[in-house]
Amino acid sequence: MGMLNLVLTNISRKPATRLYPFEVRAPFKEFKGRIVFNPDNCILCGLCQKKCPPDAITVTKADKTWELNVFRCIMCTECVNGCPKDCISISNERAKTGAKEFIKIVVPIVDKPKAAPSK
Amino acid sequence: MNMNDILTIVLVLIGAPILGCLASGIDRRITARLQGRVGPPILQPYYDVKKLLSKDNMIVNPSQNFYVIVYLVFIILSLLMLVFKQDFLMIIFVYTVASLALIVGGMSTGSPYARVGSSREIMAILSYEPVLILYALAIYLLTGTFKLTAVLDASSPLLIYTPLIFIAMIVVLNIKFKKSPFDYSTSHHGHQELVKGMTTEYGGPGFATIEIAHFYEYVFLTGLIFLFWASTPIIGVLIGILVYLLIIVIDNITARVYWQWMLKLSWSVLLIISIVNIAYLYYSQAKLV
Amino acid sequence: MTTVIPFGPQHPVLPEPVSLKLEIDNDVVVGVLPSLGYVHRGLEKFIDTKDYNQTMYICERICGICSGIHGITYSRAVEKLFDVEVPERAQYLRVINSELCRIHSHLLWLGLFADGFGFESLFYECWKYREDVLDLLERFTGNRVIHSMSKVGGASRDLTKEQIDQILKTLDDLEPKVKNIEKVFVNNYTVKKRLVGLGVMSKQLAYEAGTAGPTLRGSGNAIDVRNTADWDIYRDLGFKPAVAKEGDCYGRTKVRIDEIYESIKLVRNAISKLPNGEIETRVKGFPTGEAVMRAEQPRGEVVYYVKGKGTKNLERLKVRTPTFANIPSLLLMLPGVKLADVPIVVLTIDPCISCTER
Amino acid sequence: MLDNVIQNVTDIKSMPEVLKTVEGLKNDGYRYVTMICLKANEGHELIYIFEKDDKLKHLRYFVKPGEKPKSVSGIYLCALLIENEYQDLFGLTFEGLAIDYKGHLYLTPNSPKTPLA
Amino acid sequence: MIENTVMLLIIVPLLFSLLFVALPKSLYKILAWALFILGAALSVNLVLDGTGVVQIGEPNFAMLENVVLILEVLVILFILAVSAKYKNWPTLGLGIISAAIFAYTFSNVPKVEGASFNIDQFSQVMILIVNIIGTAIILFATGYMDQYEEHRHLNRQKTFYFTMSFFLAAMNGLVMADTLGWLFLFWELTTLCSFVLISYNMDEEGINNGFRALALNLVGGIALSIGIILLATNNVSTLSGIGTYAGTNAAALAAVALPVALLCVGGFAKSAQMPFQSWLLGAMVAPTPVSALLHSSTMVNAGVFLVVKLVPAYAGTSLGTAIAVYGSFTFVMCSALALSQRNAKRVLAYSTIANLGLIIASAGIGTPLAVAAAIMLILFHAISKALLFLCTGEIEHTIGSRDIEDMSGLIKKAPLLTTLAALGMVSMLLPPFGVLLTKWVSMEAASSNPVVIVFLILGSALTTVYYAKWLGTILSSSMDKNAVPHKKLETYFPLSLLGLAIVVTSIFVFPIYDYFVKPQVDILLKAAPAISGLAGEFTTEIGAFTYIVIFVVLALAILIYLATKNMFTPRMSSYYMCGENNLERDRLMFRNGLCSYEKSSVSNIYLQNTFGESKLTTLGYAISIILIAIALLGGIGL
Amino acid sequence: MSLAKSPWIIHVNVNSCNGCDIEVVACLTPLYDAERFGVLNIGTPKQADIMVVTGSVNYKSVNVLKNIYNQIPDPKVVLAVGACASTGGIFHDCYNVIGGVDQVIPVDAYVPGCCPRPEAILDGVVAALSILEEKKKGNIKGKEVKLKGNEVPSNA
Ligand code: NFV
Ligand code: SF4
Ligand code: SF4
Ligand code: SF4
Repeated sequence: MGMLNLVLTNISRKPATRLYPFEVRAPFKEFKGRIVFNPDNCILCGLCQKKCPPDAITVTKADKTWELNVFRCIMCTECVNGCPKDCISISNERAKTGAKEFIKIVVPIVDKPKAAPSK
Repeated sequence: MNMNDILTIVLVLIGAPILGCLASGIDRRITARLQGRVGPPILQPYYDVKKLLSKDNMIVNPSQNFYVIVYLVFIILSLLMLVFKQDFLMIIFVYTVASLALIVGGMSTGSPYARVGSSREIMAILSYEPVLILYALAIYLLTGTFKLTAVLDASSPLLIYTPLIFIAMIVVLNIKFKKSPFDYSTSHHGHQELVKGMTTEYGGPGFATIEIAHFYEYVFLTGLIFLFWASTPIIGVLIGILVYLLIIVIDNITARVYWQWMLKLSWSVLLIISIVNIAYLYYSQAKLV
Repeated sequence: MTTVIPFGPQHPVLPEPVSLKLEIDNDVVVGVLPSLGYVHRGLEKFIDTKDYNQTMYICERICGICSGIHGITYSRAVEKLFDVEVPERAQYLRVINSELCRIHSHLLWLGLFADGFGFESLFYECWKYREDVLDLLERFTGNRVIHSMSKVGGASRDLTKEQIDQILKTLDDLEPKVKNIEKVFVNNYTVKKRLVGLGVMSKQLAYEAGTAGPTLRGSGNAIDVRNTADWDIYRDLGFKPAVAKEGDCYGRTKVRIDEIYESIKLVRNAISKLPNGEIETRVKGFPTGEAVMRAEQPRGEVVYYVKGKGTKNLERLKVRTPTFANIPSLLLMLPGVKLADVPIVVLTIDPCISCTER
Repeated sequence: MLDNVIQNVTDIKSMPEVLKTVEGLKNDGYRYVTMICLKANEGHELIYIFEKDDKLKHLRYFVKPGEKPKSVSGIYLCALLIENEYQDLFGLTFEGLAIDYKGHLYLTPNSPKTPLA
Repeated sequence: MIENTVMLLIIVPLLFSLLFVALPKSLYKILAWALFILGAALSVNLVLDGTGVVQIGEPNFAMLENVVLILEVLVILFILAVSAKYKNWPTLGLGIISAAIFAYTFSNVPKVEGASFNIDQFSQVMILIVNIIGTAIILFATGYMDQYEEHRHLNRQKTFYFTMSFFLAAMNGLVMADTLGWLFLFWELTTLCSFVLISYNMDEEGINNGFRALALNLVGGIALSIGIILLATNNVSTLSGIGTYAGTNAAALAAVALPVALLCVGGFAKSAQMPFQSWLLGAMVAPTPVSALLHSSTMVNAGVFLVVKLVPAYAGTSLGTAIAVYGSFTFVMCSALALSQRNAKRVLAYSTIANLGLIIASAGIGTPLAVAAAIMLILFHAISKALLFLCTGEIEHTIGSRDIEDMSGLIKKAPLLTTLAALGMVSMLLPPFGVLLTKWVSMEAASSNPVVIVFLILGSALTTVYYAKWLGTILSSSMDKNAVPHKKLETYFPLSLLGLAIVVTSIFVFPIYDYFVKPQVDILLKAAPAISGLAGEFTTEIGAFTYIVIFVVLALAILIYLATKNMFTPRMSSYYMCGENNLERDRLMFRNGLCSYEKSSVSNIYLQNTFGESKLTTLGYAISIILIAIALLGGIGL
Repeated sequence: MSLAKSPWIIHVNVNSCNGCDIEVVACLTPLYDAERFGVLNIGTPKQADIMVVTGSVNYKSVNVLKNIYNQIPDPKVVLAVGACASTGGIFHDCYNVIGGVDQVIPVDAYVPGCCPRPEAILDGVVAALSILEEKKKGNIKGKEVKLKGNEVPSNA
């Protein structure tokens, strides 16, 4: 009879279903959704690459690129904590589903204009 | 065979699957609601069948689809015989052909899961067939003939003479719908030890045939319940719907049990109450008028 | 002629690649041969290339269901190598995380178990309640199932006041809901028909077979690592192991349901006693020595063995997971049950193959 | 090596003695927890872990290269998985296993052989 | 005309039995074909000759009567000798009793003047069965026995064919004889043939089972002869006379009740009804053609033939009810017993007993409808069962086993054989085939008796189950294709003939009913059932069996299948084995934990615990003996 | 449209840590209720349209993956769920790991995350639907992937 009660309560109430994708629940602010990289301060030190457990980040000094394999990242935030320049942050938005092409984010690091000393 | 009959046949051929499809859609919808979900659209079974028909015909045995066709046509035949008020005993035998065709179809694929499922389904026959025939016997005793004409023409309902058989028939329907607690030979979703049981190796059009046959079967089985109050069709239909709903609820409040348990239940409880009912009919000499 | 059928690895009853070869005679199982290796990744070798901090993430991914406690136990094992004392607040946070994990794992199991005996709506009911716990965990740690809350030296996330209130509120809601499903598991006729007297192990047998967790406690052995000297927080929180005498599937189910209540109680107590302060001590240097650390996972006792040799990598990491200890008991329980009972018996040890094979 | 971290270790020299001790432990009501295998000086080191009343007890045995240790699965059935595992991973051969997977517990013919050895 | 046919029907098989002895093995095939053609021609001829009574008067009678006498003495001597030789004391005892009764009859019972053969429609049906199916079976045997003997290192084919054709003669005599004394002789002769053929292998098992058959049939024979003696005191000496006599008045009806009951007990023993069923099961050690000929389609039918012929003497009486209950009890009991069997021949044996029980039950009910059902069931059952037995024999030669479980995948190995076997099984339990039609008729007829109908309902559900298991097993495609059997004409001709006969008789069921059954029921009960056969329906007063529609639908299903077969790009695939199989290897193999491939297999459910043979048999003995006692006591008039 | 309205999935766990599996199962439970789109978790590949793979592939499960893939009738779509299935994830250079699922069978869509949220998996299923439709229209068949070399153990 326990179950009868339960199912009858269920049918008398609104379904518990979250109607995703028609109604999207706002993600919790604590949620570790995806890595956001801000190339501005990056010094290509490669610390993030070294810290990343699944080797999702590749920093190539020669080409001056910072590359993230989104489909390998496990959202552990090691890189976020490890970056000396706080270039990497985490957003509570999910990485998008996709086909193979979207798998990597390659960010070229533009040379910054030489700072104060030259002045 | 006159124009009218042909029209009826066409109507049944087209109408029954629509009804059955709706019924199964509603079933899924209600089940979902009972589980606190939204559930699929009502027409989901139709989409499913349409999709299955558009898929490749993957088979393990060249003749496996023959059996499901036999299953389909014999289900249709038994439904038609019901509609044409034929001999009830005969309807049951024809219906057995259909059930057996599905079982043999399952076994013919040779897959171990299908074979275990089929042998469990054979045991299901052992448990529901006697009840069905006793139901037929009750009709004979009440009307003096096995032809359904008498039941359908009578002015008083069958149910008042056969309450116990009615109860037994609800369980039989539960078995035939393959719903929990009796979904041991194949379950609607595949979460059981036998994967999809009898239908494990069926896919695409073959499986679509089985689904369509299920639609007819739904109507046929509900028709058997309808007979209990055929004197006032509206009540008969209502009872049919109620029993259907009851079965859906039972499906959701019970775990799957063993076929052994079902066999025990049917040969002890169901058979006994049906026989008691029959005995009452013998000795009271009640007649349906 | 007996029936020989494969059960798994890809089998709809279990989302996991449990694989058994079943020999059946007259609908009764007479022989079983488990087949393993479908989830063997080789994580114990992996530590060669990852440092001991990164290894925490690997240990968490031994299994996605019990990952939180894996991470915590690993951290504690390495802390033992370093001989550091973790701040008390971090310890309490770890307990809260562990127990929330346990609730989610047990609800998950109850659901899968219900599905195992064909009770779909009960399955859905359990998983519906579980989502509440997952929401809590998500807000607490930032992820639904793999939490990465612990790290060597402490915790990486702290609880805010708001989150604490949320946790307490959700648990208050959850308790009556669990009571509801408990009624079904304990009283429903068909459920009892399936569970009572199935897969019986006597107290002695369960003990000797080396089983762990609810499988062991379901047979009347009050053995729970949360009770031990290793970690006294639990005793401070007033922990009592849940035990059932039956020794069958029914008993093991009851143990798990009781553990949900126990965990709810522990979380509440831990929150009420939650001390203020730091959540992390900085760990410096490289691990040396060897240590054994045990902890109670939802499925039973996990044993971590770590050995460091003074480099940033560990030299050896060995995890003995509860399912690893419980699988041999299947060899004892399965013979003699019906084919239809195989999924149930397999599920009552709450098998976790990814834990087993790592 | 900081032996103080794991306590209660008994070193055992010969295989028969291991079996005898294990037998004795079983009679004393110990539970088999697990066995650790380590590479050491060309051979392997086995650490058997037992438990009773929340106390762990460790037996340490050194397997010389080429030696075939005896299985304790005859005494504790539950030892069979871990022993099979070490057959796979370290290439050891245990004699007298209750179920011998012959190195195919985890690994198949196409996977790397004895990865931890 | 008819006299000649009757005589030829007895003499031709006798002649052939001598020919089989005289001619070498190499000619057996030709002989069998000749016998088949002659038998078929003669039996058809008999049907064309119409019905009638053949009186044998002086001077032939005296001569023949002496022959009969000598033969009876020989029979008894043979029994005594053989049972003494094998030291089988129970049989010896029964033989001595028989001898005593014979001596008593010889000295005390008044002699009859002349004898008669009564050819009615029922006899015609039986003659058709015996001489078409029976000779077809002998034909089949010529393709079967070589391999059979080879396996068992035997060389007794002369005995075999001699006995088989001798049996045909005896059986022909049995179904035509009207004089009870002659009938008794033929009766005992068939028993002897059965004994010889059961012990054909000459091993211990065969001989023991042969003696069991002999002993139990002697019990039946003794009951029969006592019945005959009792009837003689009422001046009844012919089979047809019993009905006539019983029909005169109520007192006469009561007077013949006990002898009729005794005759029925004789029939029960011959038909291996409970509690005599064990001899038929034992008889399964004989070569399969023997089982097909004697133990399913002809000799065991002699028992029910007798019981049905006696219908006028008990229809509507309490004896009739007792017989009906008894028959239906055997039906349900043996169907239940068949459930736990996995030896195909034992399944068939139980199924045979069950169906004979159904015939007896129908006869016991005694309404015109029921009696019609009984007669039709004899015909349809004989055809289907003969086919099934022969198929089992051939299957055994193909796969080397008669275990149902070993037959899985047979359809891949021997498609035609499997199809025929499947047809046989389907015809036993599904519409639109004859057996089901008659089962349906008897159910409708039995619905006036609550006990009988409940038994029939349970029995028919059980029947479905055990045949469905077997059917599914042979049709499952799990064996790989190898060892396609060599197709021999003399093997497949009888099989196909029987298969064809099933379909044809089922389609033409109404003409058959109209021509053979209806007049016969009229003769027996002076009333014919109100059955019409319009529009492909078999309509009784309480229902209708629409067999033509079902044939049409079946044909439709085949058509749809053929039409849609290639519509949806068929693609062969491997089995779902949880992902652990490999298409290139045996399709039923899967990889096990030890990383090697292993074959999966599935066996059916046999419910040995619930429907175990020993438990049920004991129960069956008890209840059936009680029922027989009731029938006899009812006969005495208590 | 018919395929898009009734995608039946078969869930194959090849080498996953369960994290992704339980999220796949969670998709079907009331809170996410994938059955709204007609999704059924069907037991047998013979009736499936979408193969949902979780976990990286290892040397033992590669056979399973290939066999199940071959047993799904066309048109079919493979959805790789999670970091592991997509690229091998954190385990990508473990000794017993071959790599992402696409190393073995053709993959049509990927869901990132470790583990991905049920919403993400639903997105993946929806993405798979349009691919399914395309495949049906273009009559694109999946190639049969053969077991090769020592993946087939010589029988003992
Ligand atoms: N609880 C747990 Fe684990 C661990 N350790 C276990 O077998 O689940 Ni995946
Ligand atoms: S992101 Fe940060 S850690 Fe990585 S390379 Fe740039 S500066 Fe260094
Ligand atoms: S979050 Fe972790 S996995 Fe992702 S890029 Fe950063 S370190 Fe690598
Ligand atoms: S992606 Fe993450 S959660 Fe999913 S299987 Fe891999 S490790 Fe587990």
